[in-house]
Amino acid sequence: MEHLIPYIAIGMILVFAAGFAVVNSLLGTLIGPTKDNPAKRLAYESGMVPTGEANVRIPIKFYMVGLLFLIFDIETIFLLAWAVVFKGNQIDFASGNVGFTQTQFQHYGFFAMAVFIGVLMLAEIYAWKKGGFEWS
Amino acid sequence: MEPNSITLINSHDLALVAPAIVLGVSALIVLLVDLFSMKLGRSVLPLLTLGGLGLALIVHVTTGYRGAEFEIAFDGCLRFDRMTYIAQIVILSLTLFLTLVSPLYLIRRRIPRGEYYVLIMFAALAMMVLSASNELLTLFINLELLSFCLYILTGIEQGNLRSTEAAFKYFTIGSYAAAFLLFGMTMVYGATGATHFDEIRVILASGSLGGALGGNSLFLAGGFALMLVGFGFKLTLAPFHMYAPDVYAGAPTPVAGLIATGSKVAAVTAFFAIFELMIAWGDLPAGVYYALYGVVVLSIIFGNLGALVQPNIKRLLAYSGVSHSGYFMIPLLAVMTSPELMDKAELAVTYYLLAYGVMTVLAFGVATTLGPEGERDIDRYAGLARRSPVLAAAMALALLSMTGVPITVGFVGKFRLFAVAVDAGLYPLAIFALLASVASAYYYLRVVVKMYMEEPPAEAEPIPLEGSNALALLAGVVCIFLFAVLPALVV
Amino acid sequence: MELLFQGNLVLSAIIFAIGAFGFLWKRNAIGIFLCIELMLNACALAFLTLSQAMGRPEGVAVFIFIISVAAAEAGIGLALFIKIFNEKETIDADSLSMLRD
Amino acid sequence: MSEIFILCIPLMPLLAFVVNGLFGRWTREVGGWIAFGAMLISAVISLILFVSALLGSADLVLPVTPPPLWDWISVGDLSISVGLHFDQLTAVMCFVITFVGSLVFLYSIGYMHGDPGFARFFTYLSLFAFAMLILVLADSLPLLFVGWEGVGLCSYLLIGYYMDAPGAADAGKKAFIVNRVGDFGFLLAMFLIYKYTGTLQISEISSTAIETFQYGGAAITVITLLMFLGCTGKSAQIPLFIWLPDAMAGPTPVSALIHAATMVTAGIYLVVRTSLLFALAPATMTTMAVIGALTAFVAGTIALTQRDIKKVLAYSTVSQLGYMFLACGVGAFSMGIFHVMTHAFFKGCLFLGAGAVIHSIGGVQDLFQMGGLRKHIKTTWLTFGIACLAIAGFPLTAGFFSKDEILFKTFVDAPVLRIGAFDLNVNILYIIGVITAFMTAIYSFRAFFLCFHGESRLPSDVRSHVHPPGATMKIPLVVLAIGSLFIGFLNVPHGIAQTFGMGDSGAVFERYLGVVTEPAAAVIASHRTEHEAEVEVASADSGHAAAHDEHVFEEHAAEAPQESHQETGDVAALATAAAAEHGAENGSAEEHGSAGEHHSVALELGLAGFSIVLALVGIATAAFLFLGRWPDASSRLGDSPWVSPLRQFSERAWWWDDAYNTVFAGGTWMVGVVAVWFDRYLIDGVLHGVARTARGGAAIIRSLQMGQVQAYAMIMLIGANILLLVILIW
Repeated sequence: MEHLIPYIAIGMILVFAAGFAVVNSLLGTLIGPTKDNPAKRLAYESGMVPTGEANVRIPIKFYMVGLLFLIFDIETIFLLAWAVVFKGNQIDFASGNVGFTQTQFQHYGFFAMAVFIGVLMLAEIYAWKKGGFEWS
Repeated sequence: MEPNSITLINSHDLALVAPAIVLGVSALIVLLVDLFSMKLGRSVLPLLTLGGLGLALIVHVTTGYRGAEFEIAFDGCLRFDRMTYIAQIVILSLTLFLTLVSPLYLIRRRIPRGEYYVLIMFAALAMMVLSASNELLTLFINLELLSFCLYILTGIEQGNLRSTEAAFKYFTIGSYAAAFLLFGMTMVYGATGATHFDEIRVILASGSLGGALGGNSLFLAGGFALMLVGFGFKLTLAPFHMYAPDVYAGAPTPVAGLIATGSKVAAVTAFFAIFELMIAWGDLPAGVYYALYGVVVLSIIFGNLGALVQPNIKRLLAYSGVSHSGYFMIPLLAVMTSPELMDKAELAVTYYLLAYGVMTVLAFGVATTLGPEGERDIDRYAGLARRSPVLAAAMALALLSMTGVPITVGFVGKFRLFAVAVDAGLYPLAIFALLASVASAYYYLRVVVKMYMEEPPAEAEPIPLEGSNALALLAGVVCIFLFAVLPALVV
Repeated sequence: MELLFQGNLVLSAIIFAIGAFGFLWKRNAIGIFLCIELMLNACALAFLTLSQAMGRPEGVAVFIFIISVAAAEAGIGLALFIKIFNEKETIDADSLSMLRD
Repeated sequence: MSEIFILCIPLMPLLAFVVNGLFGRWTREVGGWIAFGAMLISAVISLILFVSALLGSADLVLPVTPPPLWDWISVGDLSISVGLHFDQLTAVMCFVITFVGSLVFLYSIGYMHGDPGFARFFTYLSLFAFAMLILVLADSLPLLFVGWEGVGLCSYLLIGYYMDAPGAADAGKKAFIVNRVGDFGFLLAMFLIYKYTGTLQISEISSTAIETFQYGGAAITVITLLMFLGCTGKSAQIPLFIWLPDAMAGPTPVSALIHAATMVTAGIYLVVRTSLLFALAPATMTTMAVIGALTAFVAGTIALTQRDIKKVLAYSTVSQLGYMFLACGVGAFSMGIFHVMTHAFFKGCLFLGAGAVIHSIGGVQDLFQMGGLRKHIKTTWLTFGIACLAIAGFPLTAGFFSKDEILFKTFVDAPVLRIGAFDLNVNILYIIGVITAFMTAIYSFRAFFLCFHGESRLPSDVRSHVHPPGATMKIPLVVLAIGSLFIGFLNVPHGIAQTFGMGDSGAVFERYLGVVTEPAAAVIASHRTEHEAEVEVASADSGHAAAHDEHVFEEHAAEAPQESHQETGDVAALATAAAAEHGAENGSAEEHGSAGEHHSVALELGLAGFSIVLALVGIATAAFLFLGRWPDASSRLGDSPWVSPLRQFSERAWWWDDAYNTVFAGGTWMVGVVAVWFDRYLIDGVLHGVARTARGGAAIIRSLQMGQVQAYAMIMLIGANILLLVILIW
């Protein structure tokens, strides 16, 4: 059971958060006055009268930017994983089990990431030249 | 892994993937040239692509696999053996062929050429690595890379609803199938605790599955079943083939050709590696055999019946591809009943990879060369022999080869496939497959009859033939005969 | 831990099933696509869980790649849906049935 | 040296094919001469080789096997090389193919003159000759199959040669597909042979067959039945004969060469080439004999009532092919091949003659629209008449010697047919053969008389424009007619030879081909005598049913009191003795020889005489029906369905139909009608039924293809679930 100890905190937060939300909304409905009028049923109670439909169409531009963001963003996950092991501190180079030195390892890591970033750069150049970043 | 064997990178590994690297670099070069050059550069694109593919082919033949039983690269992620070697040559040649026949088609259909060539090369790259995959993740990544390239290529035509719809179907069903494949991989990983095929094979052969799910062999069996579903999609095995006719019909013809040939060749090679894992497992449930048997029979039935009354040439080729996929799997069934036939089965499948690739791509090549006329109803092929004897001859040859007429690769290929089945004593299957291939003559001949024995439509004119197209078609025709007369050149 | 392991696997199976069946019921292309993402992520979850359970690192690597593959798939999918919408003014899957026998 | 010549035989037509195929646009009419020249060279080589083989020349040691050209397919222990094999059988076939072929080529130069596709025609024709020669020269079954499919393909291309003709394309397709059904059998047989013997070289198969296969075992029976299925496709036998009559849509020289003289005999060639396998499977032999006889009979009855001159000849070809299979089925393999050879001559001559007739009257093929052509085209009349005599079996013509010998062999060696529990002791195959021979005489002379004699019924505009064929068409006719007259003397039956003071010089051909068919004949002979002895024993020992097993037989032999002299167990001695006894008991045939070596001269002469009488009566019947002057029959016009299109012709044309209705109202006509009905409704019906089922299935599959992604995904999911279930439950 001791594996579960780290999860106890998470569990407590979950329980607490859920409880907080439930209790508060229950309190509101129980204590608050319940007078209904049409103005309360509007989307915004700030006095602005909503126009048009609720399903607003988002312009395609947003999707385009969203797409580009998504793709380039997700590549950082590789950078993260790479950065963790880049220095090679976890590897016991002295043991003789590996056929290379720490420096070689770092050079190799740098080179590999350079290729990766380079290809990514090309993709970015492509998107840029094709007008993917222009807002119009 | 043994101590001292860990290296970062070495020339041996690089030499084995050199063709793929060449392909990748030239794809990027094509991309840049397309981006930064004005009018002049556009016409260079096909040449650059051809150059890249040609160089990759040369590099592959000169530095690749050296006839050893097999070679391992990148810590066992890639495995190069005879089948892979030939499949890769076939893949590169098919791509080269399609690049040769497509320039005029692209201009006519206003397909963005830069992207087209780049994606074609990336697809070829993905197929090359896919066919050599020896690890679950490598296999999955390359399968997805290949699929992505093909999704985009399918819908690359602007303002063509058919093309867009085809891309939509291909994309959704493809992703759906990929998810099944991935879930199957999950189970295999869970049962064995390894992703390298070499490790998995050792674990399976030892009989004790070490993974977290290893206690229950149902997970492993289920995993293989789901992977069969995923590959069933790529190989257009019934009942996972439904998308194929629609996608082929909607996609630009050369792309349909690539989907039908290159991607299938790569997938068959990759599936064969999975299959080797399956039969390495001593406790393989008999159900796998029956399931595969059912899939094969169903594919042959669906493929042949679907093609029987099909008016559209590309859909016809799609259905014929379904039945050919069924034929592909026959030697695997034979190996399951009598494992000593493994070597023969591998040779038969390898040869059929080439045979199937050559004859199918030739048919698609003719359809591409014909342009808009070539991808519609078979009726448009009426009297083609009068309008363009070369095209008609090439098409007739491709179809006769699919029928299995001697001195074509199709005959030798089917002969070897069925011979393995008979060797294993699978008489009902052999008889059924033979009958089906006899019946297939009906719909293949329909096209030949149209081309040779009917009058062309009144308004039809002779069809001019581009130099590059003629060259490619001629090469295809030569291959159909050459490898049939001298199969020893292959295996 | 054993509990978590089994629970996670069951959860991933459930998510996968939801995706697989949702794919059949959804009519909107985005909905269909979301179901596919569900299926992929179910696999990712299973890989992570198994990796943890067996103490082997491959599962994590697979997880990272699944995430990026899913992202790339999203990119292609959304681009494709935009194209469909531009040409057809709808992304209802039923309306895309022109290619048939 | 002879090896190079042998290689040249198929190489010359290949060369012609390449030249005509590549440069056809420029060679045009010269292309025909090139093809003919190439064929002539092959023919000369073949003739020299055949004659020296026949004379037993010391320079030619048969079989000749040139070194294999290259390894074709070699996988594991299966190694197939592209190699040729030339023995006595090949020599005959090569001779027939190249000799008749070159004559047909020469004829075609005249026949196809002015045709826009002249070069294309000769390209296909040369390719055909090449494929056919590969078929007969191949030393392995796969290579033989290459030729087998090659000739089918060329036949298909040539049937559909006239694009504009209605039904030509369909006929071509039908021929190809029906042949594919046969090929299926052949291929499967090939796989099985490989499975059992581990080789596909024909010589190796033959050398291992006896050890590998048990006599009459299931394996060999299935293999040979499948091979025979292939033969029924290629050689147009029941149930796959329907394509041949339709194939007449092609140009007439094609019909002569491919659909009469060479390609359709490929089935007989295959049977004789693998005769040892067939000999080991008595059930197949019986099937073959029965199918052959039935086909001969059915096709003969249909030929009696056909109006299209080419259809008459087509059905006649089917009928004659039936004779050849009958011969093979009763074990007279060399007689099958001999009939192939004589048939090539007289049927080639008939077809070319018909072509000359059609050519000279501008494309009319209806016999009822011909008549009286004798005056206009004398050469054709004469040669056609000679060929008719030959096919009808007129004494001393080629057909007489070959067909009569087949009938004789059938009379002597026909298997005892068993229906249920009891044997048919009547030799039904012989009776069918004789009736067919009688019909052969009638239908051939019916065509002859309708075409060349009587009043001219040609349309008046054609009648004035009858143009006789040119020299290129006449020479082949004359050569073939001479052949039809004299080629039969190659195999004068023993009995006749002895009677007419030729001593032992008879049966030259049979002895010549004996080298090839010897092993098969030996197997048949040993088992046949064994069987007969066994039957004797069984009948003697009345308590026992007929015994089949050898061991049982030996027991009986020991037990049977009458057979005490057979204790040695020597099968041969036993056989002869039993045969002698059997013969004596029968009384009618004094010596019932097993291998046909010492049969009675009297019996042979008697049967020959009977055949002659039959042929003469048949000719007379035809003359009586179609040559005589009949009363005006215009009153009976009424009900015949083909009246209206013929109304513009003279009244006299009608009484042919009348003759049919009165004379053939009974038996023959009905049989003919039934046969046609059988062909049209039952066979076609089965085919259509299959087609309908397939179409139904296709409709279901297409209805699944609704175009909706989710429907496809649903099917995928269901499929995946079934797959999972199957795997997990099993």
